[in-house]
Amino acid sequence: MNATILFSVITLVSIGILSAGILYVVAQKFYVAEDPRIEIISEVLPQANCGGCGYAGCKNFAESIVSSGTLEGFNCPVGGAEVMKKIGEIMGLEVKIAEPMIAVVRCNGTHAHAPSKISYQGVDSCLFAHITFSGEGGCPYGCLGLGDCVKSCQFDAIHINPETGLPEVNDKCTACGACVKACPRGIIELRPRGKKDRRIFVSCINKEKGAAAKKNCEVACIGCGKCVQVCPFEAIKLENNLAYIDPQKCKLCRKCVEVCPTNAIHEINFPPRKPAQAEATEAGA
Amino acid sequence: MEYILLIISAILVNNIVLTQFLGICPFLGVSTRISTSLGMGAAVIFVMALATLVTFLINQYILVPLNIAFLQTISYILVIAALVQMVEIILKKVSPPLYQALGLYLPLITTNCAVLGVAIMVIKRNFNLVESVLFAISMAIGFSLALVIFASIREQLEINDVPKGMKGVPIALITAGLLSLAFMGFAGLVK
Amino acid sequence: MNQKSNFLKGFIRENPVFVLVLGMCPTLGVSSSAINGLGMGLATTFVLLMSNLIISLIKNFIPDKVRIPAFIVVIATFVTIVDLVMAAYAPGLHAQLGIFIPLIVVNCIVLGRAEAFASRNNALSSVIDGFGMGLGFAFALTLLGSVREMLGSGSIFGMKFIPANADGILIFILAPGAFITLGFLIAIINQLSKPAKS
Amino acid sequence: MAKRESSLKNMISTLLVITLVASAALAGVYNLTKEPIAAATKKKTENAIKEVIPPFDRLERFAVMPSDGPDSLILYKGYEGDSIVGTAVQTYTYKGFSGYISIMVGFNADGSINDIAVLEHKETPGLGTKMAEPKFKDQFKNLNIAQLTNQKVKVTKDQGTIEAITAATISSRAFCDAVQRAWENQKKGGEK
Amino acid sequence: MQRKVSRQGIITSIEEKQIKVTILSESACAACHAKGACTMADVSEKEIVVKVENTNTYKKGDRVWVEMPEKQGAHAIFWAYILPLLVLVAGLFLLSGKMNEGLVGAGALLFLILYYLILWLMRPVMDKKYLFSLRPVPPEELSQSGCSFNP
Amino acid sequence: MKTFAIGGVHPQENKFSASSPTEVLPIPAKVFIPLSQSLGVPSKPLVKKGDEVKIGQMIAAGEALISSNLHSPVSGKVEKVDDYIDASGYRRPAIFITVEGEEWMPEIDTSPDFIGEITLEGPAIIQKIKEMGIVGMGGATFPTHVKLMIPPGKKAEYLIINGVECEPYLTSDHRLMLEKPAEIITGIRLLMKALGVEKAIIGIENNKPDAIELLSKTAADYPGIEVVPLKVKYPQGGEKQLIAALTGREVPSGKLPIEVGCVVQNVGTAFAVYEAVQKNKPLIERIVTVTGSNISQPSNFLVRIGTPIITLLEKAGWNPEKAGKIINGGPMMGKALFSPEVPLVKGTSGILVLNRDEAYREKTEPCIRCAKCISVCPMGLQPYLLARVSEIGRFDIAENEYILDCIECGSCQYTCPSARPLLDHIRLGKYKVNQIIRSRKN
Amino acid sequence: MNQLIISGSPHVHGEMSIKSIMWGVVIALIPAWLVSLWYFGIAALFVTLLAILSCVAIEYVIQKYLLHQEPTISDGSAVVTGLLLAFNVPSSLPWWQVIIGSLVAIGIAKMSFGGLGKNIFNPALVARVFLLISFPVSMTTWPRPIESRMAFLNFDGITGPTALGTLKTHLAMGETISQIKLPTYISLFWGEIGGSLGEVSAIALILGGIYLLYRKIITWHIPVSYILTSFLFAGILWWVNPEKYIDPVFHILAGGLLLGAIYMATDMVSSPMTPWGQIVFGIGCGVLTILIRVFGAYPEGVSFAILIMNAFVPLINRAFKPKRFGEVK
Ligand SMILES: Cc1cc2nc3c(=O)[nH]c(=O)nc-3n(C[C@H](O)[C@H](O)[C@H](O)COP(=O)(O)O)c2cc1C
Ligand SMILES: Cc1cc2nc3c(=O)[nH]c(=O)nc-3n(C[C@H](O)[C@H](O)[C@H](O)COP(=O)(O)O)c2cc1C
Ligand SMILES: Cc1cc2nc3c(=O)[nH]c(=O)nc-3n(C[C@H](O)[C@H](O)[C@H](O)COP(=O)(O)O)c2cc1C
Ligand SMILES: Cc1cc2nc3c(=O)[nH]c(=O)nc-3n(C[C@H](O)[C@H](O)[C@H](O)CO)c2cc1C
Ligand code: SF4
Ligand code: SF4
Ligand code: SF4
Ligand code: SF4
Ligand code: FES
Repeated sequence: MNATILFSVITLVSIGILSAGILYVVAQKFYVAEDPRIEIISEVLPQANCGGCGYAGCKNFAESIVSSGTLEGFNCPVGGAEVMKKIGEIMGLEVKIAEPMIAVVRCNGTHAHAPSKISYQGVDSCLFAHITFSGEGGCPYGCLGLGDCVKSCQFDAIHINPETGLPEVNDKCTACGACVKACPRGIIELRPRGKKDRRIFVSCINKEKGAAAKKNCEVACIGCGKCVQVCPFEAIKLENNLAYIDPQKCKLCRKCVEVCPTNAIHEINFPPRKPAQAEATEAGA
Repeated sequence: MEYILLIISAILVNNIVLTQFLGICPFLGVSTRISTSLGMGAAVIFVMALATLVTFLINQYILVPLNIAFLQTISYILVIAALVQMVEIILKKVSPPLYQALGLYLPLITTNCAVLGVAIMVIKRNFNLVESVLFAISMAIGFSLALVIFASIREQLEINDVPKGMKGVPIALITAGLLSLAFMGFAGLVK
Repeated sequence: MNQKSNFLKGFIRENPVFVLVLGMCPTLGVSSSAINGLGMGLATTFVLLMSNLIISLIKNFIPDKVRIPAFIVVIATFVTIVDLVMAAYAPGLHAQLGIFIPLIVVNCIVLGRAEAFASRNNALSSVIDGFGMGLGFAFALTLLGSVREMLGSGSIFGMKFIPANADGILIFILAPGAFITLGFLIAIINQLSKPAKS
Repeated sequence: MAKRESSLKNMISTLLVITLVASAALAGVYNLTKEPIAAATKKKTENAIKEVIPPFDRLERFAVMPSDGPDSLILYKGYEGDSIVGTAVQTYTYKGFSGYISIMVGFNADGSINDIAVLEHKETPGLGTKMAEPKFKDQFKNLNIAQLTNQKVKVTKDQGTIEAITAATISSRAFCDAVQRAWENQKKGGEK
Repeated sequence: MQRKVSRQGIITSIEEKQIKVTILSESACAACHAKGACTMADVSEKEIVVKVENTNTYKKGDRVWVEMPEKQGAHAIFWAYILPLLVLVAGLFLLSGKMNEGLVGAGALLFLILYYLILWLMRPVMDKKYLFSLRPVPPEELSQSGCSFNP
Repeated sequence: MKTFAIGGVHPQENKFSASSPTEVLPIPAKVFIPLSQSLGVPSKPLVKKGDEVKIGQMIAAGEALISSNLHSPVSGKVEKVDDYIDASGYRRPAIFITVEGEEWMPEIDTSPDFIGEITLEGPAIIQKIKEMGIVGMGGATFPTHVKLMIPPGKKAEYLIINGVECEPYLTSDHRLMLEKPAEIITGIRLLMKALGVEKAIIGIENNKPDAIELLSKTAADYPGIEVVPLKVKYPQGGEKQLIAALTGREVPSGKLPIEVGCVVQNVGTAFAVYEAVQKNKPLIERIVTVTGSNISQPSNFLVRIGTPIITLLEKAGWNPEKAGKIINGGPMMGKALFSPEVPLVKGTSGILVLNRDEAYREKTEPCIRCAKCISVCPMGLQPYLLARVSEIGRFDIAENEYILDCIECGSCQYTCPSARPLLDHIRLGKYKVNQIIRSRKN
Repeated sequence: MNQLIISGSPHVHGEMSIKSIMWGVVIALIPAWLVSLWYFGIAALFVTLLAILSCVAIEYVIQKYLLHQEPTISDGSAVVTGLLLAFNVPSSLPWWQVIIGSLVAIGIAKMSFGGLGKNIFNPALVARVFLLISFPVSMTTWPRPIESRMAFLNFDGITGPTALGTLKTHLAMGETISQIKLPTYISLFWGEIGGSLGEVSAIALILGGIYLLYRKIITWHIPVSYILTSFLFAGILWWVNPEKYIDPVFHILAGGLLLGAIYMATDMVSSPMTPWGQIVFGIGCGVLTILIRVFGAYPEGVSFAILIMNAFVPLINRAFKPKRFGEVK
């Protein structure tokens, strides 16, 4: 055998075994293998890191699922049922499919409905405006229109309509809830998408007394209670001069929409009514 | 004096990242915190010095005498990979609190092509042992310098809003380019 | 996975240079001309291809814990082979690429592919994957090299298209030009591939 | 097929086999390429020599230690039959813009320069690299340094005869320095 | 105010007066854009032992911030990397010229081993030097990354 | 001449009303008294709809630690206790009173006589101040009695009287110093007694030479009270800056003035203390400057608390057509009002009405890192950085860069050549950082 | 009643604006410009106008069509960049190289980072160094003053080296200072020497500097520390060996040192923000300038020195924060 080959073999084998030995010890001692399921679940997740699940990010969510060993209370709103089902398979657990939700803007104080009384100059931040004053239209509950919600949305799902000055949610919404957290006034709510994407809700959160509310905005909920009376399913509650429709109880019968004297109740994605009753407001979103 | 010129040349004139194109991945990828990049720098300096010392000896006393210099690449990479890990193990065994403090403070050091590159370069340049180690240290200092400057610039870029299309890697590369442009001013400082 | 898309992914979607931003050192270091870029790219392709092949063949013999050292040995072997062969049969190019040939060993793409793909897939897929990734890398290097060569020396693959006594914009064949060109190339490619992605 | 488990025996044997095969393969390839590499290196020099001196049928190699430089110069004397047709000198300088430059200068039997080939340098592309272009290099053709003032080859800026490369006077000067060194030492003859 | 390094971790065990917290120590590459494709990006867990007087307020599995004054980080770097480097270089310079290069190199490595021996003997001192503290992670900070920015 | 060392600006002074003597504004037909008039917890109403009240009668009690009593500034009938629209446009509770006659509480000394003799002891003085609902008149309306209760372990050395009035336009303190010097000095003596300090320093900016002279003369009889003229520089009136200017001491970050042995009170507060202690008169009226480009006769009025601001504007001759901004306070720190219908409160030292063209904010340009904001920040902060990190939501950096030290003086935004809304962003950042700190505590 | 405005305080604003600052710089540069028109004639006029126009146009195009922002060219910053770029090149520079320079300054150094205020490096200097390295020939041949007045595209025979270039070449040939024929201080002072357009006249540059200081557009810290440091460093070298190292006054007057110190190192976007930071920056620039001039390959060190220090600015800003009120150590 040729000397070069001999030396090569001896050298390399000894260096190889020695280094590999060290690498092995390291692997043995240091690389606490993380539960492979974490990685696998992470791969399934949308990696939007939006925090919609209530955890610090997708990885954190995966860790929490694996360490808790259950799917109770875990939901990735972005990935939706599909992703949760996959996670269920990985974990070998049953998933309860959460109802698909969507963000809903509960204010209808458009430029026309709630004309400006004062003009604001300052940073484009609803939070700052909220700390500074009640709003250009004067309603201390109404949308400030400076788009904190828009900035918070990672999914390009909410935009201010320049005509109305109000944000509108489109179909890209994943119900991550970022905008809900961002809005300093708590105007946005996550509601079930509803059958055929149909929803009915009170598009106002003003808790002022009727007259006061009406002074600033003609489409405010004045807390008159007519909807409560007309609702056959007891889905509407009146509290602090404000009606709220419980989406779980609401059967989408549309009776309330008709009786509201200020058109504060909105219906979305319903077929047009017969002309006789067509005075209801156009859909807001 | 010669040593000083060697050091200046390795740090400024022939900066490892900005003119030699070694260790670009960590340069572009690692954190934007200055204190961390300083720590990383210190770690890289030590590792590079140690790795160069060991590989130099291996080359000089095993590969060359046995006439098997072609095994350079393969033996170096194994030795370097092992060495880096060994430092960790030793630290952990020798001083656990120190090791823990480091763990809190620093990301792990990963072998990168800079270490291997420098180990090969010193052989190509026919340096002797002391020169080799000094060269490795200076190269690593150059690496840390570039890393720290870059981290501080990126910290500022993070606060400025860079145009969307340029965010991330593109602007980092362009900044590196301008940095390298500025460093060309050192050209000729040492022949 | 469909073998065609497996092959093609390295060109655009998972291009190691433009999208994954890996293996930056050879990318920047040897791309001062198109031919150098191509040479380096092909050398890397060979290593990728062969190491992917061998690793996918022997993956089941290797105990998990010594996986990494074993892969390193395999890769380093092929790198050395390329090094030796180039020195023998393409000495000019070998001199130009210099230190970056042995550095293929530490190119994240090679080990990364071995780990992420070859150690989990069969030989055919692995070869195709390695080939695709390698060609993607070569493509990126050649593109970068061409742009730098055109701007910097006014030539392409050594053929000058500006008057013989004129120069290009020299900086593009120097270090700053490498960074800046790649920066803009990546920005452009991000921009172009965006609509396709979303 | 199941993966082999990570027992000590398995691991050592695997690594043993892998490194064994790898080193054997490498040694094999090395043995195969040893010759071509050496040949390539030799050919490079030979080509350069052929380029710079008139045709010859036999070469002899000498080394000279110059008085003003750290490394020895290599002289290749080309013979046609028994008569020397030219001497190729592998010379160098450290005065380049980026330091080391190595060139091959070919002298005719009468001491005038026949041609020059650039072997190795690190000068700036577009500037110093122009020394390999005919526009600059050809100025040396048929130049006999013995006939120059002080017997020194210099650029015009230094009151010499060589037109420097624009904006690369440093490289040009260095080039002249290397040629000068070659000329001074080729006369010495050197030892085998 | 003293600048602190903080890193999130999970409590893995609680003993009397000390709590073990595992932190994820990512390699430099892990912060990199391309880590998904690159396996050089090691992530390893490191266990930190924190001495705590009152362990009642914590329970296993809690997410906590492990904190340490930034100065100690710099100190650790010094002891772990700078000092051994100086030892190594000093070894080289002291020995070089007196014997052949191989022995010089080996000697320098010996210096290094001696240094580690001394470090080993200093364990009691080091134990006192590096003190970590714990603080629960409030919900607001859950979304912040593992390390805080310290300009 | 003394001044503070770090930062500061010198905007146009525009003290139009400096030479107009104080006029007494007639009592309006109706007043409404907001229940939240001082810093801290709103007061609890003591009256209800239909109750008859007299001038100076306590109508709301400050029960919490930091809270103050309210007294009726008029006599008449309580119309209702209900929400009113406050200066920001939000609904807040207030007591509405319809004026009938002018009947004072009997214990109040309404004679014009000056009483210089001090009879009460320290604790009794503080008690009196608390009863009479005295709050800081310098703008922050911090209940004065709280400030006078030195926390255990601390000792007050200096009483610092703030007669700086560094805000452009405003002149109410200036007029007060010219018209009531003896009363102010007596108030200062009362405060000194309450605090148990030997030394009081009155800081007055050099643009009020008449006030400096007059007060110096009046104070000459009382060793321990010193009047110090100060170089004109905004925000010298900020208490930290004033302390630094007068004593050279710097209140440490996040600490109160008492940390360096100082208590700062406004001259108006001193006057109110005099009236409260010597004349039994609660804080029911104050001097207000009405001024600005929109006002035809810039004036100083003595006004009852609760008077709608529009009454003052009409009296001073405003031009509603051209008005762009009504500001409660000065141009640097004042608060823009939602509507002129809001009532005057204890903290209102001036009403500034700017014309529309003047009120518009300039167009914002990118920050050019000119560092002018840094050089003027009296707290030595880096406003451009604080604003930027607040804007992009890096509140961790904001906190580390001491955003909470900002006194919201507005010097940075005033100076910024790019007209950046620095203070808007910083306020937002402070709000968020406070939120985070609070959540960290529990 | 019309609508009121509501906003946070403060409600008034000082006089300074970006526009007034930028046009102030332009005004300050006018004396030096007139001098260069006097010495270099129409070519100088052409180069300045071309540089300004192309900078402004490129900024407009990038903002409008690439970034889709509202163009802000009226703020004058692109004009300053263009003017300073022109001041940094020889009047004989081919027109297309001027345009490449503008493209680099605005496109690479400024807009890539997001435009005004965001750049790390001084745009005009990035362009200058870019040109110097890319076109070393045209960037190092300098028209001679007065003689070249009427020349426009053809500068044959009327070019010569700069004072520093002469010095460097002759020193490299082994001559000593006293053997080298250099321009007199008087001609350096008034500007009758070869060099880039705007750097030649010391007096005109100083006049403009005084104006900038008076307008409070710049502070004294950077120019003074820069010039003083160069003077001291060069002085020490001169003191060590006056035959090998030229005297410090020459260093100050020759080359772009004054232009750099007064107009380019002071660019607020790319310089430190606190007085002490600025002083350190100036010192760094001074040391590097002399280092590169004396020991480096380039005869001219100002551009590189400022660019290198630009890279350190974020670090300097961290190290030298303003002293906070009531800071507890
Ligand atoms: C980036 C750069 C690279 C250079 N490279 C070289 C070179 O390779 N050779 C050279 O002689 N001069 C080079 N120079 C130019 C020298 O610095 C110096 O200016 C020139 O040699 C002076 O010669 P001149 O008198 O012909 O202009 C380079 C300049 C720059 C800016
Ligand atoms: C920026 C700034 C400017 C101020 N200017 C004045 C002023 O000019 N006059 C004044 O009396 N108080 C001024 N103050 C309020 C003082 O800081 C301090 O609160 C007051 O003097 C305390 O006295 P008081 O409690 O009696 O109001 C200012 C506060 C700030 C933050
Ligand atoms: C919670 C709290 C407690 C305070 N306690 C004291 C105190 O004990 N003594 C004091 O002199 N001032 C006290 N202050 C008042 C402040 O020092 C300061 O005078 C007040 O906020 C108004 O200052 P300004 O007008 O400068 O803003 C306190 C303030 C706050 C918010
Ligand atoms: C005092 C001063 C100096 C300036 N110097 C430069 C300069 O050297 N180069 C430049 O491109 N712009 C300069 N500018 C203009 C402006 O700051 C520059 O375009 C920005 O760097 C672009 O973001 C200067 C502006 C001022 C106010
Ligand atoms: S609209 Fe709101 S809930 Fe929907 S995706 Fe956007 S941020 Fe999330
Ligand atoms: S919904 Fe809320 S966050 Fe969105 S614009 Fe309106 S006020 Fe702002
Ligand atoms: S508002 Fe705050 S940051 Fe701005 S100058 Fe005043 S104290 Fe400084
Ligand atoms: S004053 Fe304005 S432009 Fe200047 S640094 Fe501050 S924020 Fe930026
Ligand atoms: S560091 Fe990644 S290729 Fe060099």
